[in-house]
Amino acid sequence: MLRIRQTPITVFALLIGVFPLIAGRIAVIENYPDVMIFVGIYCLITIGLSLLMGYAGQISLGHAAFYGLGAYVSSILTTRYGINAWLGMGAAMTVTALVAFAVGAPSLKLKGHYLAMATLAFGIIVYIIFNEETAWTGGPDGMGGIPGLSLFGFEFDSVNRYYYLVWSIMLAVFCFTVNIIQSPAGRALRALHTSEAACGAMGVDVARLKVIVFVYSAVLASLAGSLYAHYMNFVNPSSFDINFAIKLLIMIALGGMHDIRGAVIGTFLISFLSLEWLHVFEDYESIVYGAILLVVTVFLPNGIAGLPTMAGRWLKHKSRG
Amino acid sequence: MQAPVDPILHVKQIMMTFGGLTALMDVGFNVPRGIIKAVIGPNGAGKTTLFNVITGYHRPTEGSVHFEGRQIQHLKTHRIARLGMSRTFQTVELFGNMTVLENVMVGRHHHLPGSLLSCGLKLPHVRRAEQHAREHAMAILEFIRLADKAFEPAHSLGLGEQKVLEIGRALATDPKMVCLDEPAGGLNETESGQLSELICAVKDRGITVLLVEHDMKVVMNISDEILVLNYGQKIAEGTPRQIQHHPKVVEAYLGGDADVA
Amino acid sequence: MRVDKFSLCATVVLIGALILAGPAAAIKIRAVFSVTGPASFLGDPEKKTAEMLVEQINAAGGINGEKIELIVYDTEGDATKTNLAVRKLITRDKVCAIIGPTRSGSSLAVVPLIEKYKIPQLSCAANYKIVHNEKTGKPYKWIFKTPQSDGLAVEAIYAHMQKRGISKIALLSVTSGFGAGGRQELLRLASQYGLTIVADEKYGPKDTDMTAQLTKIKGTAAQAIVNWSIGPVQVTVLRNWRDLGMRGVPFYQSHGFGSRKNIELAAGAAEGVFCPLGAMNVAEKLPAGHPQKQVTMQYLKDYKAKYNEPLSSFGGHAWDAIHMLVQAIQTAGCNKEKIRDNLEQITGFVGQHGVFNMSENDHNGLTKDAFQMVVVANGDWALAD
Amino acid sequence: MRFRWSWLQTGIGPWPIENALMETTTFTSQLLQYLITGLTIGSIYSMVAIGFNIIYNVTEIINFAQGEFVMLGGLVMVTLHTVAGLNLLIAFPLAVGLVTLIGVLLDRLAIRPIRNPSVLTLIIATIAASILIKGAAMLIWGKNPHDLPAFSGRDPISFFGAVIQPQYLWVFGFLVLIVVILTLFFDKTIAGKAMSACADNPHAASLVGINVNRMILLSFILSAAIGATAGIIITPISLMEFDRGAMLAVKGFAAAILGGLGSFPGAVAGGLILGLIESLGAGLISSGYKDAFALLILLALLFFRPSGLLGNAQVSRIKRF
Repeated sequence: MLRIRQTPITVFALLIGVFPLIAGRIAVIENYPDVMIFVGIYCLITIGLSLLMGYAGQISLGHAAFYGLGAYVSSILTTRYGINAWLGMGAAMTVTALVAFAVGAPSLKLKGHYLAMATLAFGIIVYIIFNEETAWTGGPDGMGGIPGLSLFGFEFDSVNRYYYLVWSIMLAVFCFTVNIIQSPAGRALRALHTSEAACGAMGVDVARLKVIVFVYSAVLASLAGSLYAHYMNFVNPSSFDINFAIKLLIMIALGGMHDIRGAVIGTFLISFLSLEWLHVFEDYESIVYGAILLVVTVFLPNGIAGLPTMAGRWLKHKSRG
Repeated sequence: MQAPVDPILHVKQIMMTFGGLTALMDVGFNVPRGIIKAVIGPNGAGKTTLFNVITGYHRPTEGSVHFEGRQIQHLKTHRIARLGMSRTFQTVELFGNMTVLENVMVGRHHHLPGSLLSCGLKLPHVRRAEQHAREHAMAILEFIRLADKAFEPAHSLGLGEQKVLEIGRALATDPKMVCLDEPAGGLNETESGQLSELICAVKDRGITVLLVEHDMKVVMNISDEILVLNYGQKIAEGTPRQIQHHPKVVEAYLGGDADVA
Repeated sequence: MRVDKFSLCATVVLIGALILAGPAAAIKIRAVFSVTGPASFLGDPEKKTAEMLVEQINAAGGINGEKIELIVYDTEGDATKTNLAVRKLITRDKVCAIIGPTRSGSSLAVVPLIEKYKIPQLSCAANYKIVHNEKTGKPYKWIFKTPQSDGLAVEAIYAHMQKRGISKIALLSVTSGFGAGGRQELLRLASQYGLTIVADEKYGPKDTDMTAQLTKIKGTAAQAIVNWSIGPVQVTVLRNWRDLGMRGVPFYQSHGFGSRKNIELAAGAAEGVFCPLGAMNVAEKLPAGHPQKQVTMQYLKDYKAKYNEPLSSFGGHAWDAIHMLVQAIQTAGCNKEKIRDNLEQITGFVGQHGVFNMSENDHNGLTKDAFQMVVVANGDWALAD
Repeated sequence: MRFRWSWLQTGIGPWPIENALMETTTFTSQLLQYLITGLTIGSIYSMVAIGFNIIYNVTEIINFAQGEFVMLGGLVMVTLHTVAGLNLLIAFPLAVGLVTLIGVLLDRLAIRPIRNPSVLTLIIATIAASILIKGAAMLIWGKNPHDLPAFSGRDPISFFGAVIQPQYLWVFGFLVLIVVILTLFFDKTIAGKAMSACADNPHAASLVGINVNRMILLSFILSAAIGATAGIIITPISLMEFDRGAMLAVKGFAAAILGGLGSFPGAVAGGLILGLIESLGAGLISSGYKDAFALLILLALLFFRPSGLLGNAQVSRIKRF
């Protein structure tokens, strides 16, 4: 039974709130709030993906593309047409939702690895378009000059300001998604994962539910993409390639597929490993990264979120002798 | 309870082929409102296929299915479920990692507001509906006598309880008719006795029951009508007494080496 | 109260040691190179070169007695990681100047950051947009770059073609930042040299075969082919060109071809291929009087001695960047504004890739003379006429 | 000394320029060339796809390290043949053998130790392994590409106006050889039949006394061997470097899905079709979008035939995901 309690979320939110104040005083982690901005942005994607993959049981390797769509649509609208950045983000989410619907409706009839390939193919095609449509996207060089975000004259122009922006959005989305999981829709989703047939017999419109969740997760990825673009003030296609799609998959699997909190933990871990911690290994980085992943998968097949359950079982086993 | 004249389910000349294989041929029958009707037959006779056609998992090659006077053979499963026909599965298809209560609450799904926005914002009407659904589900658990296990995960139940829970879950959709696919399969004597009682209790609630069953004791005890299939064809239909002495049925069961009644 | 003699001595020694050991706040320089990841074959020689040079400079007493503290951050060629690294070294490390990044994409990604935090930067990436603000038409204030812009290489190639009477050409480019940057310049400058582009083909950075693209070109009236790519594909494409019997159509590689390893890998297919290269690639072939003869030979010798591997032209970009920066710091110390001003005033700097003449309107400082037209002959470079 | 045009000296002389075009390239010869190139690249994709299928059939895993087998095959061969100077005939089997050993290690260290795995956990394990192998390969062979001499020289063969590299023939030859050997293996040997049984129904196979674990090991061995072979024969054409594996894995996966997961004729057909689409797409339409064409066609096919060209819908339904 999944019950996500309110207290840990509140504590987590408080920690997130005070973190920049603490980190700013410790030289070694002074730049962590900067890393955390990307963690927050990635969390937005993995929360949606976790709902789609861990709960609805539908794999997607195409979310890097939705992330990219969010980034490019709002970048193009703001730089070329001078549209307000927030409107650009809204437009990007709308465009992404439409694309996700068009792709999701036929794709989600596919099963397992076929669905993985279909979404992967979609992801690669979008990546190629980002590269080839130079007139719009700037091609492989990317496009710069993307304006930052501001609200009623308040500029989100420093690391800390953007940090609070991203994490407020992230926490709101997290709570929203937790509510969904604990609602009738979420229950149907979890049911869907176990038995589509039984779900249908219970009057759940399986196909529609899958598409809705696919679109929802795509829209979150799009939002993340826009936030990324307006923070970096620059986008290029390689931030949205297959490697990123696979990295998202790893984040979710490592944290624990069937638990949305796992997605957040996994995102933290993988982001910090790849963006910050593993650099000390220099050329050995990729070996260490692979080894860590392998060890976690072998010893924690249910991810880090499965750790308490495993520990509990182990303790029970111990006490029984 | 008075059975109205019009049948709740009318199956008309169903033909179902898979590739070159004919699973059902010209099967047609009626299920009058408020009775228990059993479908029996040797293994491979096409019983489960018939169920799958009726409940929308297969689209028949030919023929039609009418539920409450409405053609349903082209509808999707969930649409048929929402019209008031629910089912259980031969191999138990519970949501194992969810609690017993949650399993039943899934059955309430289409009575609940489901838009992501209202769910995500936890709007008051969602909460109220959820509370109501919970009460309703508990009432069903009382009815199927599983209320004390409401918060245990479904996979921890014994097979007998799982079969019962599947029926409970089907009831949660407020069906007019339930289709039970081998509810007594794999159960012991006591369990199948309890199950028979439960099925009769379901009928007493005014819900029509269509069941596929191998356990002849259960079938003969509780059914009002029986339909016999062999090799995808209807060979007999009638009351339990009529069927027991029907020459074709005796031949089908004794002639093949299938399980004998 | 008597002071313990021993503690007193110990304290004095300790303080003394601290003063001596803690070098008077070394000059902090950070480099961001893509040492691992898909562009590692570019970033790797850059890192090695930078480390070698800093070692040399420090061994010779540093800059005005101050040691240089160089740390190389790995960007993996990724825009996000570059952004993080640059922000870190600005806000946390509080550096005097930045060298790198390696790739155009990463370099363009941090333009807004550099301009915002006002740190002098010497990029080692080629794209001209790195030092060219399209809005103002002038260079970005704080950004300089050492590699020759693609446009210069294109002009060197086109000038050579013009001399040979070629008028119809086919383009090949890889679908990466490097290829796209070159392609853009090739398309832009063609008409100025009276050239018509009859084919414009592309391939992926990890493709295994470009026969299809070349076959298409074969069917056109192209009199020469220009290929713009880096990595293994630029070798594969040459082999396909040779195998298709297209030797009659002269082949021009970009300056990305500048490593002898590529000639070796082409297994004979590189014979007769033209390529615009910086002087460092042909150091031994330069006439004795060539201005760059001495610096290039010295670098070649040092690098071989230290790493025992063939020199790559990309390492030369790091060489130019470090030396120009050192020159700028000599009179500026760690004053960023002054370092920037000094960099802008560099003239006549003899580097690996040419003689740099920076100015307010040119933050690259090279002309197309920085390129020698080179041809592959008998498995080695030779100066083409 | 200044160099003058090498071909003037060697007498190949292209000048005047018109001479270069003397050899008329007709559209038919062009088309033929596209076909030949497409089939060659396609053969490599086929081999990778076959490797995917062998492991998939027994384990239901998509082995993302499949591309690394190819990369390792090429690079190990480089060491044995060009560095250690071993004869081709000795170096080839030795290289295949060594990579096979990696396949065994992959099974023993990454797949077998995972208890009650979900298929996705296993996939993540193979991704982790592929990152690890790639990192190790970078340390061993460096970041630069490596070359192998072509098996029978580099003198192209002229064929109705098109050109065939001798190495192309080796590629075709090995594809045929692999198909023949696999057919014999699955039809005639006990081990092969046992493996087919596992593929049809692993549960039933274990009931009749087939050691499923041994079959999984065997599948990794076979698949590594085929991957290594593909790597060895492609290296003389396209060189090999440490990070080439991922791209080949994606193409091979696409080929396997196109043909229908688990189907060997499907893998061969899928690979060849994919190669042809890429080559014809590049030649006739647009080379920048050639990968996108292939994937678009794959997507379109999946929407109409959700189990690929020759895939079996019934079988794919039994498979877990």
